[in-house]
Amino acid sequence: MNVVKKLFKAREISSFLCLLAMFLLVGLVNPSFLKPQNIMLCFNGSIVYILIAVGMAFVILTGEIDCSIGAQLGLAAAVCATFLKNEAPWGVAILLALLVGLVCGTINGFGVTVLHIPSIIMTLGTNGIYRGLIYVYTQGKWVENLPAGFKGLAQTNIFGNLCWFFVMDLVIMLLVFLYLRKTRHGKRFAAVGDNEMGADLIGIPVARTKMLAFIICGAFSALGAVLYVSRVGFVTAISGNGYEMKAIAACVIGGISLSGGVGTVAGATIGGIIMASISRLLVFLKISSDYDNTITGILLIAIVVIDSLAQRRSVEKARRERLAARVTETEGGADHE
Amino acid sequence: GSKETSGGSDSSASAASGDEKLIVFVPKVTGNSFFESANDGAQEFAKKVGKFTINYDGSATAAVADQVTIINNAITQGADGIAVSSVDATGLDEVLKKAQDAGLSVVTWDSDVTADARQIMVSQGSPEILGEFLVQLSEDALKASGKDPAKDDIKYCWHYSQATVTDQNSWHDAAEKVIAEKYPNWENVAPDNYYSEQDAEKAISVGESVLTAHDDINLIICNDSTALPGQAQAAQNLGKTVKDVAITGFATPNAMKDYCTAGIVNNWGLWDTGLQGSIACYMAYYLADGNKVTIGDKIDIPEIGEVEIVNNSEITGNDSDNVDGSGVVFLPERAEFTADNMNDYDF
Amino acid sequence: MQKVETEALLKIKDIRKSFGSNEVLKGINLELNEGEVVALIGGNGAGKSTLMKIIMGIYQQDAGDLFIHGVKTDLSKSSLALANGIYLVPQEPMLFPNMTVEENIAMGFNENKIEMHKKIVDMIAHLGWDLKLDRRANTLSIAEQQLVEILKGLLRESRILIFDEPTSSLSFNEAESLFELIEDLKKKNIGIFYITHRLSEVFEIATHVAIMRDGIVSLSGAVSEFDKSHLVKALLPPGSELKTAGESTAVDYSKAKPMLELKDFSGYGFSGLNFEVYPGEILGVAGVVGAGRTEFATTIFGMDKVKGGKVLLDGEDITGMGTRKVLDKGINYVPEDRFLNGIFKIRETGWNISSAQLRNMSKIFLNKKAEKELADKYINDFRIKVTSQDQLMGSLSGGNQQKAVIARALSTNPKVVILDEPTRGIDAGARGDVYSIIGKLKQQGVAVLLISSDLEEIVELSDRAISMYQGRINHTFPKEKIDLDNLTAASFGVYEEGE
Amino acid sequence: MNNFGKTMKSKLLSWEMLLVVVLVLEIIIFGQINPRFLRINVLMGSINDFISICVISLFVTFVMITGGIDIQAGSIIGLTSITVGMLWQDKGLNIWVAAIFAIVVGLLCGLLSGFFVAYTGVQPMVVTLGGSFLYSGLALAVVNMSSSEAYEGIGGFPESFMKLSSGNVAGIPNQLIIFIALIIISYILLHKTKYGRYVFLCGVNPSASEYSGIRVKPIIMSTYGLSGMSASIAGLILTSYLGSAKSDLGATYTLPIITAVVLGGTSNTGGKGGVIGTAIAAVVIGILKFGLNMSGMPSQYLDIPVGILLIVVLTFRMTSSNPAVVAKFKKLTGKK
Ligand SMILES: Nc1ncnc2c1ncn2[C@@H]1O[C@H](COP(=O)(O)OP(=O)(O)OP(=O)(O)O)[C@@H](O)[C@H]1O
Ligand SMILES: Nc1ncnc2c1ncn2[C@@H]1O[C@H](COP(=O)(O)OP(=O)(O)OP(=O)(O)O)[C@@H](O)[C@H]1O
Ligand SMILES: [Mg+2]
Ligand SMILES: [Mg+2]
Repeated sequence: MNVVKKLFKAREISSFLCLLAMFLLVGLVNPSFLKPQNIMLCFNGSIVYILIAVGMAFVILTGEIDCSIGAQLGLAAAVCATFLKNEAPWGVAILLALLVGLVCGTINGFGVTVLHIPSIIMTLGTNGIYRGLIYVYTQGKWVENLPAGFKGLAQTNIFGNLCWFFVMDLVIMLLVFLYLRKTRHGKRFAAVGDNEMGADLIGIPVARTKMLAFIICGAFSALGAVLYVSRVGFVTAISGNGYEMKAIAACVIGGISLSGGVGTVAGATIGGIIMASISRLLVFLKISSDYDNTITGILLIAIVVIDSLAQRRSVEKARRERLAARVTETEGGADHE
Repeated sequence: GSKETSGGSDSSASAASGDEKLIVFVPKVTGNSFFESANDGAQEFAKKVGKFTINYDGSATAAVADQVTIINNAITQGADGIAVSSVDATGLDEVLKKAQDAGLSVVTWDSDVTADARQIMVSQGSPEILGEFLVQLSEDALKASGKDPAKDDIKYCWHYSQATVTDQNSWHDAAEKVIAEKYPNWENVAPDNYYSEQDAEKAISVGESVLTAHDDINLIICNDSTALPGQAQAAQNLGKTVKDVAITGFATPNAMKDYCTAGIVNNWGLWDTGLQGSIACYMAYYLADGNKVTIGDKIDIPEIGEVEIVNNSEITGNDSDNVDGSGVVFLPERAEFTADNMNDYDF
Repeated sequence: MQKVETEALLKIKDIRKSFGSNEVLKGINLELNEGEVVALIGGNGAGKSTLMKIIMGIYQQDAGDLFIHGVKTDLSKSSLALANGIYLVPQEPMLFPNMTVEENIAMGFNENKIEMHKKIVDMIAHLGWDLKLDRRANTLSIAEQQLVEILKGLLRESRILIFDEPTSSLSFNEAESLFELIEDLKKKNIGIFYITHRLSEVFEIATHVAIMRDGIVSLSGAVSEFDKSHLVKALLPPGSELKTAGESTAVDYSKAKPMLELKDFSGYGFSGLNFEVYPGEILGVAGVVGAGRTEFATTIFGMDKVKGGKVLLDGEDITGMGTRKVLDKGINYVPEDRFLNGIFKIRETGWNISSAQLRNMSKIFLNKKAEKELADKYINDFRIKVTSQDQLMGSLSGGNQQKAVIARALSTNPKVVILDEPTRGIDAGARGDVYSIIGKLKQQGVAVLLISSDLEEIVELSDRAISMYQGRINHTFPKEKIDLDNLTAASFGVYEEGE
Repeated sequence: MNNFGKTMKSKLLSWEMLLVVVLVLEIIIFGQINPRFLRINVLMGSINDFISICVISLFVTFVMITGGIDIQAGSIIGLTSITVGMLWQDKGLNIWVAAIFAIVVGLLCGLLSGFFVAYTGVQPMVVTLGGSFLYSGLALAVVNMSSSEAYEGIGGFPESFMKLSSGNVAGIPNQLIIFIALIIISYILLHKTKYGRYVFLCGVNPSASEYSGIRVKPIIMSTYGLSGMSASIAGLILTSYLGSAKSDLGATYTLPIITAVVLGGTSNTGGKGGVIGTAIAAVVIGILKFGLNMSGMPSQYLDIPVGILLIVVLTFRMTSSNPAVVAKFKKLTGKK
């Protein structure tokens, strides 16, 4: 009973219900949306978003933000694709992409933790820099005609039409989830975001934890980039443009608070699936893609506002109940008169 | 003079000495294979001809305001000519007029502005021509999938970048007219069109959804160079081939070769963008060099051949657009790519 | 390994620290031995917390060294301090707001969950505190947060424990059980620093005492060597006298009309309140933490919903008005939580003082001249120690911040002032100043409602007192009945008439 | 502690001076590289290209002083632009009436987001992110309501409207006059009025502001309204400048706006800052981009130097104002 109650209180559950409701609603209008094959396509379509949302979750949990992951993803994808095209072994290309992500993440982390630049500013700045570097690196050209085998990775399915990358994402997410919730080391991220001074007081290395969060975020964007390359098959100078905002939106929809310390990567994953599915929903609803942004905006604001109000109400209710409980029923209390 | 394209002072100095002209070559958006290959072609051509240098500079996000800034900079930087593919049908008019007043030659290519704001448009064809070309591509693709465009009931839809992009929408409109006249048996299942905003991943998502939501669709026309490979990838993901659905549109040969080989796409089209870029830059140089052109002139372009200046009304359909000192140059031809000829191209 | 008996557990040698141009510690030397409780006292801003934060590795000293058992030890990070068995229970709670009480305590321990849970439950039972482990920290009151912080410290098996004003918001019982535990710890040979402003506590639990003033330790030694007056003298700057409220003039109730009147006033956390306050009267409100005093005050002030009853100000019904309206009508409130509700930390002292009165001083444009005059007036009147009114509020010492908050409340020339714990956490000198401010208010005919958990304060200042117990008024005391015993008994709900 | 307040203040003053120095340096250096850069009409003309950012960042400063952030201003530009075009062309309104309508639309958009921020306690970043999606989507919806096709843009505005960006008074370009007027207005509003003081106080400590009898929520909400309104003014200027109303104008302005505000000395945690710094910083960034471009750097690379400038300047700022970092550096150098 208690467990069930707790489950329902968990933010990711309400995000999940939101996802479910969205799918069902669209299914009501257009039943072909609910075909298992299509649901799997929705999942396949979210493999990149899930990874970047999980990476972003690390940073947001520590109370910071990373507005540069779109460009990080683009840069890592460009590097990965270039090497693949030049027939480098896949492993090398993937490792180089990861290296790019790690370096980008380290630079962000350095700026935030050592130079004390507010993360939103630091990463807005590096977003411009990394994006510029993609142009420098690719000369603005498309990287295309990648080895068919590598592209084939994203088309390797298990369970019917489900891409194995999606399963890989889920496994990664689960591991990260356990790491963040169950291990002493992993709990640090939320602790730092919850109360930096308090974390410092009990010996949690705040700066190092934040640094690590940015590096992990970079690594996840790079991993996302590898999947992107495999899934899309070509990389342009604007690859990943705007993904940072989508990842932030995914995290928020998934119940991760931007002020840090609250939320789980399971939520981020659900948010990622929602964000990746919106453009698909519209096709099935026969609504013009013009309304893509409108719907995203309304959804984002609605979910967050409703959640925030509900949260506030329950806190306020609890407070009032507790206060009311203090007051004795009879006049005078235990005082003998 | 210097051959550097990056040293502003060098270029202006060379402009003053008059031995080498500086042409600022503006794409609609940077990082798009269409425009990049136009630049490649133009740069190579400029090296061969050797009378002008090309400074390639564009907006990364296809923003009008960026293009205005770039043109303003071209003026103040002391460039001699501008060749621009406009993001907006009218948004560049003012600044291009200003450029002409400042003595720069103004050429548009690929995507036009108001006729009196520029001197020459180097066009791949009027919207009508390209609309018809798209219909022709569609016919061929349908035939390859075993349909008879003239008799069978055909369900089709459009998938391109955005509702706000000028040229793609004008081609769409023109093609719709042709279809309405010629093929009453075709049915557009999504008159609002599908857009993927030049986001490659979104192109796949939208592509997959289109194929699933309309599982009896026969034809998808993708007149955008990001949407076409995305749509093809989507078909591949769903295991659909040429036989199941006809997918065609505009994209560079390189972007589509794989899908053609895999039997997902039969044919698609484009024009020689490198050639278009070269002609645009040459025309800008030619005008900047003090030459005047009038309708009916034939100009001999080294390495390329002769082109003719025709009336603006050829592309706008409005006789009122025929103004002095302004005209259109058509590209010789558009190419349709298939498995047979795609390896002859590398862009 | 042989232990060197002669070496102190912790030796602080010539520690110096400045913040910008503000030299806070000018060479501190101090020793702590096993089984000692060293009470650290000193005025607000003397640098007590700063010194402790240096030991804990939260701040780094500019110069000087720390020795543990005679070995020079690097404590420049809190992880190093923890590794050396040092733990600080901070002055202002630093909990993780989104974690439960249990998670908060367990965070930073290495034991497994089940063991930890047992330990926590045992400790709470031992102390007899009332604390639910599954509540989220952001729903705790300050007092409860402080309990959690203390628990965190007690559960740690440290060699050196530092308590920074642990009892400032604890109830009498809670404090007593803490003292018992400290006795236990003493026996276990743990060294303890104990910071407090309550001199009686020094004699109750400390073995040694050290007084900090002007950045140095001005006096130290075993507690037995001193008495209270000694310490008070050492605390004050040379040549100054401790001020008291002075002789208060009795209120003439026969002619007076009540200024503030509560009729069956109920809200969240309190119920059925009936009392009145007269102009020129100080009404003390006694009670233990959680009695609902803050709640009724903030509800009058328009911060929470009224459930029933009436509030009359000068005969006018102001029940349920919003804060702005209430302010306009002539009530002002000095909040209990200075940091959360009182100060604008990163702005000028002048801005702080004028913030409530701006509305009346200026229509659209700021009247900087009037603002400056207002701030200057209060800085002079209240002897707020600032370099200029442009000094940032956050860089003032606690007592001076408190005076500025009171100044803000008085700037609106209210008819009624509600002071909620006005002297919590401020030093003896500043306390005297606050008392004389309250005395002045009384003379000006302002009705003062004095909420305090420091019952001595109520005894010293009030003309009349009420006591609250579990959300209700359980007693009203005329001047002559106000004494410590009566108030204490009533606060705990065990007062008997005639006792 | 004696001089703490004063040094802080003089530091802020010198911060603005430093920005001016950077600006002068930029002009000198770019003037060396390309002498045409120094022509007055060239410099003045360049303002057109970044005027929107200047105008908006002035009022986003208000938002950031309350501790918020506004990343939706860019999409309000497009919405305003297409609204004015649609009202003028399809509804046949006088262009200036349409402009006022458009400003009201911008104000309402800002207020809507501001409402959510102030009254529901959702983080400003999330609300305005949602707003940026929503308003850019609405802009497309407006296009769909209009008879013209989205891609065509709406052009052919009356001469008087076009003068907004191309005319001049006594040789001073109109848009510069608008900018200066807005600087003066925002300066007075923020630093000389009671409202401005409230904006600061709400940013420092909203709860303490409540206890001071300040209505925090309307104040916070209003700052978003102001920034929405400034975005629509920028949208009008941009529409006039381009001679064409489009729904996607301004989509890329988020980074430069926030950059200008922060570079100008406003802290992103609220309570501190000023519009003069913002104004200078916006010009510094605009001139930097313009100058680099004139020196031959292609536009797509421009974000690299701007990003680097941002980081370098902030590093300098953070290290000089953070005693802990200074101490760390001293320690490092001292040990050597
Ligand atoms: N982080 C800081 N930055 C600047 N000044 C500081 C900082 N921390 C403390 N100070 C200043 O150092 C001085 C000593 O502060 P500290 O908190 O140590 O005093 P305290 O003795 O603990 O006073 P209290 O009894 O009020 O707690 C004060 O003047 C305070 O303003
Ligand atoms: N759940 C809560 N959320 C926010 N603030 C709270 C909550 N519970 C208590 N507080 C606030 O914490 C402060 C201290 O509360 P406490 O439990 O000491 O009760 P109190 O009514 O202040 O008791 P007293 O009789 O001592 O005034 C008060 O300002 C109270 O309003
Ligand atoms: Mg202290
Ligand atoms: Mg209280």
